[in-house]
Amino acid sequence: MHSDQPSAADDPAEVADDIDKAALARVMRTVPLGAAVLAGSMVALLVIGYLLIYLLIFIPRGTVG
Amino acid sequence: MSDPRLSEPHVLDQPWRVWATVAVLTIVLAGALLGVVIIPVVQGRAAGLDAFTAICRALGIKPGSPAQPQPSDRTPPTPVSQVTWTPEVLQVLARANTERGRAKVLEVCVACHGEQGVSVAPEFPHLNGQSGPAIYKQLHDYQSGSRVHPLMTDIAKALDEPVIADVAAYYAGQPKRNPNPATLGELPANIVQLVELGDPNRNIPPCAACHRPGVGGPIEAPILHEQGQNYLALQLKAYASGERRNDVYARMRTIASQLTPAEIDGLSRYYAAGFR
Amino acid sequence: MRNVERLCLAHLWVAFTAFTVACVLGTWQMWVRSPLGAKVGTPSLYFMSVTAHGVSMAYVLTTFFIMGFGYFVAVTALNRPLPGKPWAWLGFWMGLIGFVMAVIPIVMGQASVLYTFYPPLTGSAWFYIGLVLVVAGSWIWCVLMIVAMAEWKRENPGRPVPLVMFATVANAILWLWTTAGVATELLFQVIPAALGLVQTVDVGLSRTLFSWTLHAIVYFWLLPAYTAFYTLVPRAAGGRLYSDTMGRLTFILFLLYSLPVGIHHLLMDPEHGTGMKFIQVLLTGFVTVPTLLTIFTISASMEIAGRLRGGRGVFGWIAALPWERPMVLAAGLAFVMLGFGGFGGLINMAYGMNAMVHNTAWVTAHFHLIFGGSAVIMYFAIAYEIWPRLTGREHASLAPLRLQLWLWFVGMMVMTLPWHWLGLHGQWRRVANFNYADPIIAGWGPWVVVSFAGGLVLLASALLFVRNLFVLHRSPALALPRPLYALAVHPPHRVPAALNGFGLWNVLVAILMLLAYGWPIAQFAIAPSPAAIVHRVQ
Amino acid sequence: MTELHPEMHERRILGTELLWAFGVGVLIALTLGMIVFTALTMGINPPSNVERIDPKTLHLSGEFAEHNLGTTVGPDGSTTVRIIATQFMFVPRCIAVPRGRLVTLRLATPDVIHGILITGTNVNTMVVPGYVAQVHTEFTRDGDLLMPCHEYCGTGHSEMWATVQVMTNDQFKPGADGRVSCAQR
Repeated sequence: MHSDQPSAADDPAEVADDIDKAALARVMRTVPLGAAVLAGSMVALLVIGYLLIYLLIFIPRGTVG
Repeated sequence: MSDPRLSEPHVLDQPWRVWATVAVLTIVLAGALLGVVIIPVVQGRAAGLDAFTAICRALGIKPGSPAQPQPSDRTPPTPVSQVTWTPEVLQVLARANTERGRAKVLEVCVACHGEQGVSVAPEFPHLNGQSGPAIYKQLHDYQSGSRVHPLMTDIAKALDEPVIADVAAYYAGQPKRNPNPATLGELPANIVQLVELGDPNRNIPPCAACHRPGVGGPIEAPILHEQGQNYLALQLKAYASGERRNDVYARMRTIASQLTPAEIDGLSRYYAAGFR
Repeated sequence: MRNVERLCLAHLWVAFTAFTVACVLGTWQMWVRSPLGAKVGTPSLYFMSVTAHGVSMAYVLTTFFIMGFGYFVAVTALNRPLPGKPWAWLGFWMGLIGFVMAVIPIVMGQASVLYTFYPPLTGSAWFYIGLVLVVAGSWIWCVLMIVAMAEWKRENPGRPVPLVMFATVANAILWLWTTAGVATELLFQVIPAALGLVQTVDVGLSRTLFSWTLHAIVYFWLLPAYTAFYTLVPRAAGGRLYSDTMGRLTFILFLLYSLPVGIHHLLMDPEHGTGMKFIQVLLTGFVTVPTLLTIFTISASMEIAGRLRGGRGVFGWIAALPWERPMVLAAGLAFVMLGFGGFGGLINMAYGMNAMVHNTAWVTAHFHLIFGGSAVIMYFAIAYEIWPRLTGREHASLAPLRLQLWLWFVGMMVMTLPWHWLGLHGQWRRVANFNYADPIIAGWGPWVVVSFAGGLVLLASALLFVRNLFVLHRSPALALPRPLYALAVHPPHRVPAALNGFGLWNVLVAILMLLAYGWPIAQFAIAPSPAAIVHRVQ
Repeated sequence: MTELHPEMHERRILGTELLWAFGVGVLIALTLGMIVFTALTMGINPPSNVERIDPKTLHLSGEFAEHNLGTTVGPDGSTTVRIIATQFMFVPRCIAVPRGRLVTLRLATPDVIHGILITGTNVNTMVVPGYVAQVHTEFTRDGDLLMPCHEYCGTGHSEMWATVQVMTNDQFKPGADGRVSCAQR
């Protein structure tokens, strides 16, 4: 076990990683931006679609209760 | 870091426990407040219900929707059959005594239906290997007047319930003759289809959905294979005309009234030939 | 791997054999239902086929795959031998014997009751006993997973359990909780009824107990896909996992919220009041949280990979990802299907709006996308990823793998998108044929044919998948050892016990289940449903 | 511990995740809010009528005996439809309902689990033995609709469906006993 034990696996061979620390740090300055835009717009679309179906298809078909 | 006691994580745990529990309970309580109190009370007010009734309805303690008044009931008419399938009735059938049944058969039924359930005339049904509940129901219906027959009505009225079950069990235990059914090719394809597929266009379910043994259909559904052709055609016509009406919820009356004479003839021949 | 290869391969091959047969059956069913198959097959054959399809896909493919993958994870991630390997084989054989016991009555037409357990219609007792054996076999797996993690923790005090193992154990515990409902229903209601020991059944109670299992079981099937998202995909993409902590939290949230929501499957049922239905709809809203967290965390992890590979701009990193790798491709396609399936699910769960789509093709589309789409495509990717480890051989070419994944995706979309449309127009589920002469149904015909075409593509993909695995078994290329599991950007050195075990969460699950299912079940103890007579298919 | 770039610090990552979770929470609140709003203002619920009834004796007496089935307009003008779902048909097989008025559908089954939907409407409920399933609704368009059984109930399940005739006010005329039947077409 080395001191910088990562949580991926217990086998050192499993955790070998050739990612350059500096490159990672550089990338992490922008990182969640693209993901936030992508995932955010997709989830927003989902909710908008839900509201549209609720208001434009469900409600006009008559109430239930 | 290498000393496990230093990395003992329980100090970090207290807030987790508190916050996780608080969060979980808050969500459920919010749901309960909305779902059991606010929504039903508001809905009930619009529907003219008091708050208590509305909440009871939301909890399923009182029947009805919290948003709507309940409709009023109707008066009871005469049922088409008095038979009910309760565990008690099924128990009576399960405990029936075939020996006593045989004695009664030899005393009463044998003249028309034969000792083994093979009837002597084409207008009488074969009873060998018929389902017990089916025989029970018909005898019961003759007894109560739900089904009428010049001979059977009086005969059935003379039987009491355990005897009916005994007779049903005796005939149910008699073997089918089990002849080698002729090939399906002799029958028109539309008849085979009616049995296996039904006719979706006319809303007719497949005969086999109820009348094949062990399909999980209605309990009283009789087994039809190896039944007499004449008897089957007679009954289908009686259902179609409404002359016979002891089928609960008019299931057979509705189906039979949609069959053409050719189909009635074809189906009777199909089942008489012994197909399952 | 210390000789667990055979164990894993045995499980995985049972899973994928059942899967292949079920794909053939599913395609046949779609033909029968379409206007092209009007005179093909009988309802008896159709419902026999639906039963076999459901049982193979939902109980056999899933359970055996999850068990096989779990053993693989326990050995590779913990770097220690699997505890109780003979028990693992016992679980395997119990499951296999159970499967065979269930299949025999199905084939004999004595269990055409579909794969849901809704008495009073009951099939042969052997069918249910067989399935109970499958579940009991999987319980052994659950215990072994929990033991493996506990032993590792004892040997490594204070260290965080590898995320992939944490996720696998979360699924094992989830499965133990999940099966409590259906096991109670089967052992105390359905099997006595099927055996003829009792003549009546409380249908309200049986539906409620089945609903206990009904939603969480889907998460049991899905969690291997999520496990792969967090631990295999970032590595395959050449990046890092954005947050290890969020991974743990996600799996904990799945454990918590996938259970107390089953009554949303009973929204249209008359045996529950609006109150409990609303509470569980609200809780269902919260079960979307772990999925939405995953979408973000995994997108961010992929973004890391894309940017490390030189991707720029807001979306440039997407193009820079190594899509030629099956795991990355599968994850991308899985997310698209998860999006569509999740959208369908959002409509399903919406309280009164469920009335618009309940028991229509919309629902079939929803769970085929979520399970058949997202989960199963990740099963493929996981199989492609771990098979070289298991066999010591490497894929000669990745092209047929990619083709297979694309076919699965295209087939699933072509099959399910028309189903949404049809469901919205009222096309109902679980029928052997439609009367295309009816003016309303006539308009559905072309769409049913389109979805059948999708089914054919899916069948082609399934066959190609099996072919790819066979080819690998004979591949001359030897597998080079390469790491599988992704590191986090910030690998945790220690985590609070709450994120390193399940003690607290089991208590909270118990509390939640008491609040969510206490009254719905207790009401049948206070006032039982009027008894319904059992209808046996035998 | 090696020195980490501050931006790689887990705390920042968790902060971002928390922000995302907050956004997600808002969207979930929006979807649930829609449900609560329509429940409060329009009385929209899933059909839930916890009314027990013995499935074994339905046909003997009471509202689900054969002669009571079908559409009835009460003295107060309310429309109630009583339907039996049984293996493998609905009784009655054609159901007359008015357009634009509140209709209460009441269903029961003497045998196994069934379910109904009416195409193009929001009518949908399971029909569970032991319970009266009840749907309150309003039909917004007239014409013939399909009402199939949507829960597997046996081999004849696929042929189990009824027709619903949604009638305009001119067509929907109750007889002296308050009953309305389908028009012959």
